[in-house]
Amino acid sequence: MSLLADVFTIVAVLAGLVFFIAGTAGLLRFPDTASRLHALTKADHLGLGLIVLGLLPRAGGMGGALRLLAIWGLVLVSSAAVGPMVARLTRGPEGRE
Amino acid sequence: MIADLLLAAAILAVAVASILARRTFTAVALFIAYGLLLSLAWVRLSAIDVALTEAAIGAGLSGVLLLGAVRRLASRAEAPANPPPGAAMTVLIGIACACVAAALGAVILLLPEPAPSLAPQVAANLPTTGLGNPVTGVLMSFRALDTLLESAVVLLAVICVWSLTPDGGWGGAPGAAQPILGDGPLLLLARILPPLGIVVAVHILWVGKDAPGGKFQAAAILAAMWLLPWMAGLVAPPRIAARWLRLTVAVGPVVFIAIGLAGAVTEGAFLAYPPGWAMPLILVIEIVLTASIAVALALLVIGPPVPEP
Amino acid sequence: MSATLFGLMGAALVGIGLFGMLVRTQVLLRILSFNLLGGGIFIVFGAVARRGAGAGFGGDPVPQAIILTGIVVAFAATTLAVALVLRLAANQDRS
Amino acid sequence: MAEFLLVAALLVFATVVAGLLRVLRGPAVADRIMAAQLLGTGGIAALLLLGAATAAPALADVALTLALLAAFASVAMARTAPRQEKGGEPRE
Amino acid sequence: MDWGLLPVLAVMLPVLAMVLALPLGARGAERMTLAVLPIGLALAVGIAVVVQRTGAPIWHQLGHWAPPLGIAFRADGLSAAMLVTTAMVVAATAIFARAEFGTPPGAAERRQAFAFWPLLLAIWAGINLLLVANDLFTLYVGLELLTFAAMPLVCLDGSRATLEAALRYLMFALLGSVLYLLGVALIYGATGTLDIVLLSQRVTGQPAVVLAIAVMTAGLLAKTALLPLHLWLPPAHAGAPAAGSAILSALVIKGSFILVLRLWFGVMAGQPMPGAAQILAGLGAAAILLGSVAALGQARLKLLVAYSTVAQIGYLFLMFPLLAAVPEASEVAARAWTGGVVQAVSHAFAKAAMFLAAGIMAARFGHDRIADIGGAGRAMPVTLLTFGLAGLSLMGVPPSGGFAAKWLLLSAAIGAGQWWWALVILGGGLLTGGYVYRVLAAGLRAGEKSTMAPAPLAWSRDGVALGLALISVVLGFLPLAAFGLLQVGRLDLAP
Repeated sequence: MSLLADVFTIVAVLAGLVFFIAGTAGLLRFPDTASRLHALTKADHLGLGLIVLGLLPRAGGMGGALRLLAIWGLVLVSSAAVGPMVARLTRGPEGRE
Repeated sequence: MIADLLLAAAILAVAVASILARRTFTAVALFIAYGLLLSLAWVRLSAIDVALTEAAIGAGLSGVLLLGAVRRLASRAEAPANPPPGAAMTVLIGIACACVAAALGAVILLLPEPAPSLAPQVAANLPTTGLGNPVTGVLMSFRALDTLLESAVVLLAVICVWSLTPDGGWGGAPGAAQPILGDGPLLLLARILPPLGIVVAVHILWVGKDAPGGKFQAAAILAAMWLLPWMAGLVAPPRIAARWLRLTVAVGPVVFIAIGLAGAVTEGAFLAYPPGWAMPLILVIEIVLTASIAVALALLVIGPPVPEP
Repeated sequence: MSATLFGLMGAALVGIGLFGMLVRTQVLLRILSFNLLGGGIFIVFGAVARRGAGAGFGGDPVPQAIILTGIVVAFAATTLAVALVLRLAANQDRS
Repeated sequence: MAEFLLVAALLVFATVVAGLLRVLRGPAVADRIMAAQLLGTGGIAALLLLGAATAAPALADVALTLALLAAFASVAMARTAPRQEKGGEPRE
Repeated sequence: MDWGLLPVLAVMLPVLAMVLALPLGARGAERMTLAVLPIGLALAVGIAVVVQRTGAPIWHQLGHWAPPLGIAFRADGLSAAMLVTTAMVVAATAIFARAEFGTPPGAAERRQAFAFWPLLLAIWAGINLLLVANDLFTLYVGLELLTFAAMPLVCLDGSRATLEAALRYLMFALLGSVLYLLGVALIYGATGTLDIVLLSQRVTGQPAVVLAIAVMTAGLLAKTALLPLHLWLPPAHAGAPAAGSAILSALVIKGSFILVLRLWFGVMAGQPMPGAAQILAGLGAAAILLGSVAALGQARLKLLVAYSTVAQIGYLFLMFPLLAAVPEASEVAARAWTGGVVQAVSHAFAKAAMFLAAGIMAARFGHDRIADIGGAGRAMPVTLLTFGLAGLSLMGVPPSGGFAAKWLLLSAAIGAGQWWWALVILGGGLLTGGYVYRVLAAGLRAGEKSTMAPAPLAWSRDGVALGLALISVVLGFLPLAAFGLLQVGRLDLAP
């Protein structure tokens, strides 16, 4: 059981890592701001989500797990709110690109 | 170790970029990143309580305060400031600052080994306070006077900020009118985040007696949760003449002083808690102080009233 | 070890903040430099606290508590400075 | 297991620092905001991993606070970002 | 009988009053301040009496926690003398300020009135804290209390010039504060305590402590406005309302000065630094001469008084090399110490009186151009007399407090074999005479009455200012034995 949990953690955290690396790479390499925004949100949503998922079995009870999920939720909500605001900055006559 | 090196390098890079930035917005954006990284550094220094404070105040409230200033100053031409120092002077100042940093670094390397520490004394005396978190023990018992005076300083800062009210604004609601963006994302966040934040703040306050956390961190979070709907134009702050607002800011220090004086009467020393009463009294002080400091911090960020043009 | 590393970083931050305070002319950037400088000093103090780890604590709690108090006071000072700058700007607008 | 989590924390943090280059370089204001956001998220992830590795649940509280305040700060940033006229922001 | 609570109450009384001033509002705060003043004065006098009688400092451990874990209050002779001075000057300015910042019954709260009373109380609290706290970080909080309260006093009228002065002052003061804090961190790192008495035993010249004292002194000098860090002072002190200027010049800068004394002769009691002390006194001498010359050249009365402060601060630093040069227990050291402290006290009274007198004149003339104050001698003789008496004390003309101070410093300088400081003291006295005479001569000239406002704001204002000036003179009549109080608890005397 514990082995299974460990394997689960390792797989999920590794997957999360991949998304983080991909997101950062996108942020650095993509040519324009709009596509960088897309890359970033992937890292935000999935990278952290997978890591949270992987850590859930090790959270030590309901409280810890809830806290982890709350963190993920917070990041999702804030990124959902900030994303459009940032996107608006990149559009129209006032932004670059 | 690698992580620490990376972290230190990143912090220094952000700091340098921040003071060299040409635009104030960039500088402040970098400053917020600085605050985030600094709170990671505090974790690495095993100062979790400080990390919480840095995250809440250093990155959060300070950043928002400076951003607000950038926004309000952006509409006008920068005041004709003193001319910047010439190139030679800049180099000279740079060398002087480098010398200061170098001397400081040398002295840090020369600090005595083993390091003098009060940790054993704190550990020995912590049980009498009934607290599990040593930092809270220091803040609320061993060095309670500093905490008390600091709450008075925060209140004084509110008075000072209000004293800068321009003519015609006295008594009105504090802060400049916020631009109504009228768009979904911000409003959504301003509605969802505060209830969550309040739960988190109560949690941080409550765990503070045994684990990292406590009133300052909780108060900073609460202040942020008030500022967010204010920025979104959802709530208007109360007028500064409002009696309840002023009472809320004052009640924390007043209760603290009253309990301190009670200790002077019953125990013969200011801020001494009667045996067995330390923990409940500390809890009472923490709760009222959280309310007072939260309101005060928010008022400090909001600023003085601005009369309508 | 990390205490020393961060202590040295704090020393460097003090130099950087000092430089910014003396060289930048925009007041807002000076205030920001003041905060960088303050952060450096707190980190130096934090390194001192870390060196004093013992009795089951990861750091000496006394300086940690002092840093906490100091951060709040420094924040209050920052708000004062910002309020003053904004007030000055408002005055210049009117005249 | 703890070692694995520590290494993972380090890696996440390393990517975040790489992302930091974007904050430093800009050029557009939006890039800086996004990078700052990534810094927040990455910092949170690193903290969670570190907390799990060292069995320090208090780190999750730091992460929680960071998540709340980072959201707050990035909203303020997005709102304050200068909307300059044509020509955009000078590269720095 | 345990007198330990006296210093605690002396600090907490103004703190509590300041906190309550916020919900009470301007009118309530004004009445409460006036009610609290006699209590605070009584506490200060009580502390002085106890210290004098017992010949030992008053101790109190807060919360029964002994240093280094806890914080102790320690009121020695220096604290007692300055506590009484502070309480008297604060009381005088409070009475003086009623005409300007009072809120009549039924009137709406005004911004200036709302701010003034808590700021006054905060300065009182901050100074008292700086005088009795024995912990370097608690002293830092006291410093910040002073800085925060002093800044809005400078720009209470809200004009652009005063706002700029306030900003400049704030930048200096904040830099000073963080430098001080840096020193606190280093000292804790080297010694594991922040208690001054413990430090005086533990400090053995560790490099961290030496660097700490250097940066702390630099920071505190910026706050004390010792030349060349004085640039912020004249515009700030000249732009504040008269009551504010009086408090700022008489008391606030003394707060950081006392802290320098605590560092040099408390923390570093066992480690005299004669070389550095010569530099400090050299800066002081430069301040005396350059500040006085600058005062001579001022066209505006309040700026003249402000530059006079720059000069008088210089005298305070002449005691450093004298104390470093002779054995601590010697007669010369006692004279130097007493001279320095009496200078701080007598300057506080004289300068408060001067600023109040200048304020009265400025209020009646509607300006403070020295060239145009002709007729003041006839229209307000008491005010001019106040200015003159305070001037006598600043010059060091016998018999006055200023004379006692300068005489003690002079004889100590000669006793320590450093006669050059004696020349500076004499030269400074002559220059001071010059600028005081300028004002008196201008005021005694005939002038047009029509330019003056018909009546003063309140007669009590003249009375208060004159009272302060008289005290600064009467200090010179005190028998030398009375100054024995100042020797009580000198840490550099401890075995």
